[in-house]
Parts: sequence; structure tokens; C-alpha cells
Amino acid sequence: MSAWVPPRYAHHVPPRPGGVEQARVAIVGGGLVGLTAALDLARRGIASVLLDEDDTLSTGSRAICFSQRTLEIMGRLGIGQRFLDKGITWNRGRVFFRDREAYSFDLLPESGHEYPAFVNLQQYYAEQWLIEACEASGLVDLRWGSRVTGVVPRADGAALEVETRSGPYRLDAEWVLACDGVHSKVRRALDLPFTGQVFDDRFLIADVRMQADFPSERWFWFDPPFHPGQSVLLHKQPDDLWRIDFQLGRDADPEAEREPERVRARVAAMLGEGVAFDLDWVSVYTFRCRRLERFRHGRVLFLGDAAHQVSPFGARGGNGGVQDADNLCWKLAIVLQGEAPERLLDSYDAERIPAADENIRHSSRATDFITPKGSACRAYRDAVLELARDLPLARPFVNSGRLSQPAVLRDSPLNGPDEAPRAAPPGTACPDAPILRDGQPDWLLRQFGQGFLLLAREAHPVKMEGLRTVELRDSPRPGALHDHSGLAAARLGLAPGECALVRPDQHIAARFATTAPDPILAALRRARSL
Amino acid sequence: MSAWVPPRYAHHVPPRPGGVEQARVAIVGGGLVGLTAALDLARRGIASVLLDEDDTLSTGSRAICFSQRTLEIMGRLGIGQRFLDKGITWNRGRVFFRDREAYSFDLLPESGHEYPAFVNLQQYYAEQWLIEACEASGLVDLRWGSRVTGVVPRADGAALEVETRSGPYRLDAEWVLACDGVHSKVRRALDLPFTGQVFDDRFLIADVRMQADFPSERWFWFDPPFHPGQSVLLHKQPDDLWRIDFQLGRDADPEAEREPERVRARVAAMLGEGVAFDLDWVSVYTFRCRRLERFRHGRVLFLGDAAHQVSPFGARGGNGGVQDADNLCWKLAIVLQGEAPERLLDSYDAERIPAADENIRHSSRATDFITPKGSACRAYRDAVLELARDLPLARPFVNSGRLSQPAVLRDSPLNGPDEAPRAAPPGTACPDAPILRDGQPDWLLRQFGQGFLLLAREAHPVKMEGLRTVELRDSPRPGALHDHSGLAAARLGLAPGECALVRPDQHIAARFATTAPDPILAALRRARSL
Amino acid sequence: MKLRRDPNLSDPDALYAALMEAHRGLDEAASRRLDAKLVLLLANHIGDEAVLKEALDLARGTVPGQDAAPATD
Amino acid sequence: MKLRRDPNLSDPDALYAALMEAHRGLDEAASRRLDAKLVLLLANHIGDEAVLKEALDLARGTVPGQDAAPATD
Repeated sequence: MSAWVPPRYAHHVPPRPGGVEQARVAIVGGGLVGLTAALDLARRGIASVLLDEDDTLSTGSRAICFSQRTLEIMGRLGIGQRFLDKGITWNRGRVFFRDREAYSFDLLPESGHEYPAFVNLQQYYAEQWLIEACEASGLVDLRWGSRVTGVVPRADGAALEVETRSGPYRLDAEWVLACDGVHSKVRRALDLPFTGQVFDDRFLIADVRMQADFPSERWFWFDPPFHPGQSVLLHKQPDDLWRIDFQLGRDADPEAEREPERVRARVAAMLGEGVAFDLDWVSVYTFRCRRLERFRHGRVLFLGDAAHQVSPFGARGGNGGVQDADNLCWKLAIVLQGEAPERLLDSYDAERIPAADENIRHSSRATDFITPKGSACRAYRDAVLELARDLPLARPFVNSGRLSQPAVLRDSPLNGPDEAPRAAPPGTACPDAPILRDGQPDWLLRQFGQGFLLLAREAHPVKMEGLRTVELRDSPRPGALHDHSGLAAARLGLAPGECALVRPDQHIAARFATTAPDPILAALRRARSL
Repeated sequence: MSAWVPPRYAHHVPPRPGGVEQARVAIVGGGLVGLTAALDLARRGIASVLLDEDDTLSTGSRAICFSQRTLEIMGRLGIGQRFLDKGITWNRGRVFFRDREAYSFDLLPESGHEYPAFVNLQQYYAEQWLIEACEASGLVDLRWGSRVTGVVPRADGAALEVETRSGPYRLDAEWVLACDGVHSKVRRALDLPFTGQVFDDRFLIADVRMQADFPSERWFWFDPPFHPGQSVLLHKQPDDLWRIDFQLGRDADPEAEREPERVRARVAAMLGEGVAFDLDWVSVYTFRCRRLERFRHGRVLFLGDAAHQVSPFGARGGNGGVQDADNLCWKLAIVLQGEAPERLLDSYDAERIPAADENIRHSSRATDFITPKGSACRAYRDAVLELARDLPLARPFVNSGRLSQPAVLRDSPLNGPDEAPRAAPPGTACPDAPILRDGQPDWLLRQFGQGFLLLAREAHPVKMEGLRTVELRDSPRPGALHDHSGLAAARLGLAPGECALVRPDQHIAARFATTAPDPILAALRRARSL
Repeated sequence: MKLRRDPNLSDPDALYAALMEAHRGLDEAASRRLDAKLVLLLANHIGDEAVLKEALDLARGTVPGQDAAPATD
Repeated sequence: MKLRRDPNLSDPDALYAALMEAHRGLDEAASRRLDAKLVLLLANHIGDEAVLKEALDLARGTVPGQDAAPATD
């Protein structure tokens, strides 16, 4: 299979170079997160202008592992199936220590989900599909070759200085979503501190093209014979590509390590003699774990790597950024639509800062485990790995990356009561489940749409203003979803007569023991900061 | 107070130099253990010849700590009061770590014993009193200046080659008790392996004469500022003498360390400036923990250091040797008196080898704790000491010597039934307790004499052949002991109507729920190997 | 009682992180003492000599794992 | 549950000796792994995070002993 050639997009030509334009929402950065935000707003009827300094997609595998929650979000945005069709589905991980397997694990042993635990996919495919969907929506003004060179925040928005090949112009936006990555120009323009822990180890990513019969699993080696003293991670991607991450240690020379012959030698040592391969992409990186103190700064909101940076272990960068967009866009949409006050956006900080901290915590811990510093850290690390083969109790300590899970927004100010606490407390992303609709197999989350929702089991709530009702029934009934397997009720922890208020981002806002409307309407108001 | 001047004893002059003499029992070695054995045999009416190459007492404090069990044995032998009158009684130990106290402990918090947990006393006093008692008995032929140069074992005894100033002679003995110490000539003559663990650390003993106001306690320093990295032990003795043990480490030069000025400097660093003191005795030593494979070799029996060597931590050398004599002499006496078969002496091995192993185990562990080798041993040692001050749980781990406790002869073949198991199972040295005899305060163990004994509570056993009966009563009764405090019954665990068979060495041989004579007489036969 | 061989902690990552944090910045000897203290404190808490012996044997690798099946969970 | 602060072992000397014996002959790294394994095995056995935190605090010396009285027993 020949190498994929990325599309080139036409540079934006401002109609009045040197002039001033207006936008309700400007999104800075057309990567995974910015494009997701643009499409999510579009799905809610909100138009946006997206500015990206480049004119093509990202290169290399990058955010390779797309988590179930990200896939569900992409499903809500209408492009989930493309990930399933193209991506490499995997649920199993294997951990090796020195010359033997320490153990293996299943990420999602349970069936009954539309999406698997993870699919592997080069980031550029995801970006391409998002762009196509944004273009098809008619609500996203994609401006390529548009570099933001200045940001002046104002009470009612921000003024962006934009440079293009055809000249500069000013874009006055009511809202700015900064999705411009770890080196965010918006963040720097606002001179916001971006602080945290520095890790010294260098890593090498090699995207390798070859015919190989490794299974669709995540393989992680601690201290393998072919790369002694360091770690190696192997992932399968579509198009006969394999992503390999080599830990290089602290003293590695990044220039030398990027040399193709050196990389080829490392890969050959791993694959063994006689395995033909091509290098598709190579990168040497270090990383930090850090974040902004707040993600909302008036009318400027930071998403993804622009707001927080994590280590790559755990696939928490891309997936975390997509969840930022998922969290923010419905709020911004109903604020713009006059259905909620502006202070609703403060909940973006209240919800996504703990989520970012969780991602940073998990990825920092994984980094500490993978690159132990000092004799105690190494002793514990190796002790765990030596015990893990024979003793199940040691396996939970093995940390080759805690793979991204949807954040549970436990302490959100938007959460309402939990009248019947069982599974899925307020703040949880609603679990998917198989259902029958009119006798046809379908999935629960597909029924949710883009608005607030009351999900009731074995009950028929009265009609409430601004709230769609979905009934879950244990037996077929017209107009209701048939929970034929019982999985929906079980995963949601809904007893007959109970119901749950679900937010536009599919998170549970409150749980009720009955369908009495007053507490439900109160929770709905709370979830909109009314 | 002026220094004590040891007596000199007249060298033995053999009546027929070059000739042959006979003895039923020859004891080789007139130190603490040999003298105890000679006196114990004499108390049982058995005459012995005691050979000692020297003509005086031992020098220095040596076996300084005399345990409660040893004192009880000396009490049985009639000289216990001298230890109480002269010795320094102490029950409390203090442990210091670096510059502060880690904790302190009471060895015998309970009252109601004739003898305290320990008295401190220079060994030569004990030897002197034993010699006086041996001489007074008229049954011990004390031969000073008599060196054993050869031992030829025979089926019916052993031939000893003895050298004196006045010439050699041969002593044909039916039984030989080798009490000639760690460098035993008898053991070497029989070419018996004496194996075990070697410890490399050197220690310095200094007996220091001074006026000081340290209390009568055992003080142990780990890593003190005045002797960094090493341990120091301080004990008070009579006559304003203080015994100080300095750990010197593995690389110490024994000759240099014995130099008085060097010793004085060490002591001065410990006591501080301006404390006047004299050095009374100095010794530099190393030690091993080892023993003979068996202590009985036909008609030759080994006792004390000749049989087993322990580290000095725990006062298990001298006290262990005295218990050897206590264990052996009644057996040898009744064998010689025709009341038991010779095989009874096999129980000396069966009982005292486990006791020696217990002493070796405890003293080896203490040595490992006091002189940790390797980073793990030191880490645990210091961890324990750091925790001990605040956490009671850590204190049982602190091991500055596990101070000598009487061995419990649990698995002895002489033990009979334990019909009413409570406190003091068979094999235990009978605990002392206060009693009233004819209304006068006295002690339980004082009532035991030198033979077998049946101790009954609230019962009147029938008269049995070869068995004296002692009745313990809860209220005064003529001819019975009044257990007025209840301590005797409590410590023995005797319920009304129950009784215990006590051996001549005051160890409990069997326990009975009733005073029915048949099982008691069966146990008495068993205790004599009949 | 037997030593638990199944995972028995609600948040093993938090414990592991707390252990690493406790060792951070200690010199080698202090770090060793910390582990020694932990072993002693936890062993005393458990108190059951059979459990402790089993743990010691497993830590030394002198007892084969009872999990003879392929190591998966 | 609280961490036991009272002596709770029937034979602490035997445990201590077994620990020393287990470390005997190990090189430094193996000796450290042995302690680490013990900590993890015992911690998992206990399972109670509050107890483990208390042990960790005590081992670090970050909590004053609750035994404010003179340290005697």
C-alpha cells in the first residue's frame, strides 16, 4: 500500500486586507480539538470561524488511541462510524518485563457497547473527517493559512490579529476558543503561566510501515532485551502502519536520535533480522505535565493542549481535548441562544480542571513508573513487575499508562440530586447499552440528540418545558426504547419508576426516585446555571 | 574503697606422683560451672574431685549478670542470700539511640519473688562463695594447680592425665564433668568438633572503679555521640565498679585497644570531663556462637562453655552453664545412687541441647542487631530504633540482648502428662511465690529440698514411695503451706484438687487433675527414665 | 489466615504514588529505613505469622505462584 | 480501622530474624526489591487505605507519636 498523501487546503484570502471583521465564535487552531469544537457548535446551530496557520492536516500518528468516550462523542457528531470502519479496534494490552510476558489485560471485557474501548488511528484521518463534516454543515468558516499574531481581550470578546498570505486583518470575536496546542499563541498573547512537572526522559516515536502479524493489541515492554534499560510501546494502526515509542533516557541526543539510520537500527533490533519495513514518520520528544490555572479567561476559553499538557502515556491528550470540546460547546451554544446565563461557562473550569488534573495525575504516575528515578522508585517498579506474573495482586500496580477514561464530574456545581444512588452517579458520562427501537437493534446513546433529556425506566413522565423524554421499557411498547437485555437499566442503575436527567453532553446531571416534575425542573435549571 | 585482692589456694600435691588414683566423679575446671556442679553433687551426697589448673579465682567481672533462675539454683545450694547481699539488684534497662533515650523496660515488673530478675556481681565473688560451700560440705576434693593433659575415655569412665607442680599422676574417674571452658582441654583431647557462626566484631570490656551516680540499671547505647557507629553497654557492679562494654568494630587492633591510655580515653569520652576513675580490668574479645553436637560422650559430660559458646549479649553464658549443672547433677546423683538407669543421662542432651540452641539463637540474633552487616540489616536496625521511642510496637524488635530466661524443657522425654494445662506446663522451672509456713513468711522454692516432690493444691495425696508431698492451701492449715496471696496457685496454674510433680531441679515434670497415685507414680518413673 | 493474593486496594495507584512521594528526596540510607519501617509497621499490624511467612516467601521468590494458569486477568 | 500501635506479634524476634535471613546474600538492588515486594504484599493484604496512610505517615516521621508520655513500657 502506498503512502497516504494529505490534502492541501486553499489559504484563506481575507476580503478586506487590513480591515476588521466580526464573528460570534472564533476558534484558533484547526487540529483535532478545534475541529471537534467547530463541528459540535455547528451541530447545535452555532456558526464559527476557525483559524489555522497551516494548510494541511497533522503528520504522523500523534494522538493515535481514540477512546470509547471520544468515539461516542464522534458518534453524537455523526462521524463515529468512520472511526469504526477505518480504525484498528483493540481491547487487549500485554505487558512484558525483560524477556517474558508479565501479564495481559482486557480494557473492556463487557460487550454491549456500540464503540470498543479504543481504536487506533492516525490523527490526520480524524481531522480529515471532521473537516469534511464541518464543511458539510455550512456553519464553519474554515480559514487555512491564517496565523493569529495578537489577541486583545475585551469585556465583550477579543480582537484577533490575523496574518494571511494575502495580508493581515482583524477579527473581532464575541468568543474565542483557543485550541492552538501546547505552544498556544493565544495563551502566550495573554501571558498566562503554564506550569507543572518537567520530565527529562526523551522518547522516540517511529511510525513504521510493514507487513507483520502482531495482533491488534497494545504491547508494552519494560527493559526488553532489544532495548535494555528502557521501555518500548507498540501499537497497530491502519494502512499497515505500526507506531513504536522508544524511551531513550535522559542523555539522548535528539538530533542524532532522529537520524533515519539510527532509528532503523532500533526498529530492526526490535523486529529481528529479515523483517522489511519503511519509516513513515519519526519524532523525538520530551514532555511536561502542566496546565493553566484557569481555562476560562472572560470570553477567551482554552481547550486541549492549549489548556493542559500531559505525558503521552494513557492517551489522555487527544481524548482529554475532545472531552473539553464536548463539555464546552453545549454550554456556549445555549448561552449564545439565550437559554442560559454567561456564568454557565464558569462550570467549564469547575468541570474540566478536575478532569485535567486527573489526566495529569494519571499520566505523571505512569511516567514515574515507566521512567523510575532513584533506587527506591526502580526497586518498587521492578518489584511490581517481578510479582505481576504470578500474583494478580501486583498487576494493578503495573502502570504502563492508565488509559483514558471519561472524567466523572463528581463535584460539578451543575449536578443535581442523586435521589436513588446506585450506578452512574451525577457527573458520569451516560453508559451506552443496546436497545430495541421499534423492534430494531440500536444503541442507547444514539437516541439522545443534542439537548437535555429525561431518561425514565418503566415510567411515563409528564411533558416538561425544554426537556425531551425517553422511556426505557422492560418490554416492547410503542414510542419507548425496549431494554431487551436489561443492560441499560443495569448500567444506569435505574429501578422501575426512576429517571435520570441527561445533559446535552450525555452526562448525567441528576437522578430521581420518581418522575415528579418539580425536582426535575429544578435540576434542569441548575444544570443551566439558572 | 581499695581493690579486692583474690585469695590464692594451695597447689594440690598428689600423694603418689606418677601413680594412679580413683574417683567416682571428676570435675575438670573450677570456674563458675564446675564449682556449681561440685556443690550440687555434694548437696546430693555425691563426692567429687575437682581439678583446676590455676590457683585462684577468675579475674574481672566476666559473667556479670546472674539471672533469677541462677539465683534460685544458688538458693537451693544454700548460698543465694550471699548474692542478694553483695550483688547489685537491677530490673530496669534503658536503650539509647544516638543522642537520646529510645525507651526503657522492666525485666520483672511483678513482685513476689525471693530473687530479682538479675543481680550484677563480679564472677570471682560467686566462685569464692561456691568454693567456701564446697569446702564446708566435706565432699569436694578441690585440687588447685592441677592441669589435665590427657583424657582417655573408657566404657566405665575415663583416665585423666593430671600435671601438678609436684609431678603428674593419673586419675581414673567413673564420670568426668568437663567444665573447663571455651578452650576445653577435655573437648580437644576427645577431638570433638565445636562449630558454629563466627562474628568478626571486637569488643572491649573495661571494669572501671569510680564514684558515680548512675542508677542500678542496664544502659545500652546504639551509635552514641561518644562512641559513634558502635554500641556501648554499662552495668553497675558492687564495690563502686562499673562494667563497660565497647563495640570496636571489625578492624580494631586488639593489642592497641588494650593499651590503658586508649581505654582511658574511651571511658573519658563516655563519662565526660572531670570524672575520676581507675581501670580495674580490661579485656578485648571476639566471640562465636557454637556448640558440640552432643554434650554426653559416654561417661564424659560437657557443661557450660566447654559444651556451647554464646555471644555475651543476654547473659546466657554463665547462667546457661549453671543451668547445665542444675540439670545434670540430680540425674548423675540418682544414677550413682542406683535409683535410675544410666540412660537417664541421655536426657541431659535431650534437655540441654535445645536450651543451648535457644541461647545461641537469641545471642546470635542480638549480635546481628547490635552489629548489623549490610545495608538491609542496618536499615532495619536503625528503623526499629527510630520508631521505638514513639511506638510501643517497635520496642519488642529492639535487641540489645535477650536476657537469660530459664529454658522450658518442652520436648523432654522425661516430661509426663499435662492433665490440666494452664500456666507452667511440664518442662517449666517452677515459679517461686511467697507463702506462709506456720504463719511465717517464706518462699515456695525454699520448701522443695533436693528430691522429687508432689505439689498439691487443696488436696491431701496419699503417701507415695520416693515422693515428698507439699500441700498448698488457700487458708492456714497445719503442715501445709498457706498460699495467702494466691500467687503460688496462679503462677503454677493449679486449681483446687490438682497437683504437679516437681523434679529435683525444681522443674515441673507432669501435671495432674487429681491426686490419684497411679499416674503420678508412672510419671515419677518416667522422670527417672525407668 | 492466608495472604491475600487478589487485588485488595481500592486505589493502588494512589498508594504507589504515596510510596514514591514518601521516598522522594531521601538519601539511600533514609530510603532504606523508610521501607524497613513500613515492613515492620505493616507486619505488626497484620500480626499473623503464617501470613507474614507467606509474604516473605513470595517476596523472596521461593514459592512458586499458585496461579499456574496463563497470567491474565 | 486504625493502625495497631501495640506489639501484635507473638515472636517479633523470629520475624526480624526471618527478614534478615531473607536479605542475606542479596545485592543492593535485589535487597531493595525484596523490601518493596514486602511492602506491596503486606499493604495489599491489609487493604485499608486509612491504615496504610497512617503507617506511611509514621514511617516518614511526619506524625508525632501519640504516646506523649515518657517512652516506657
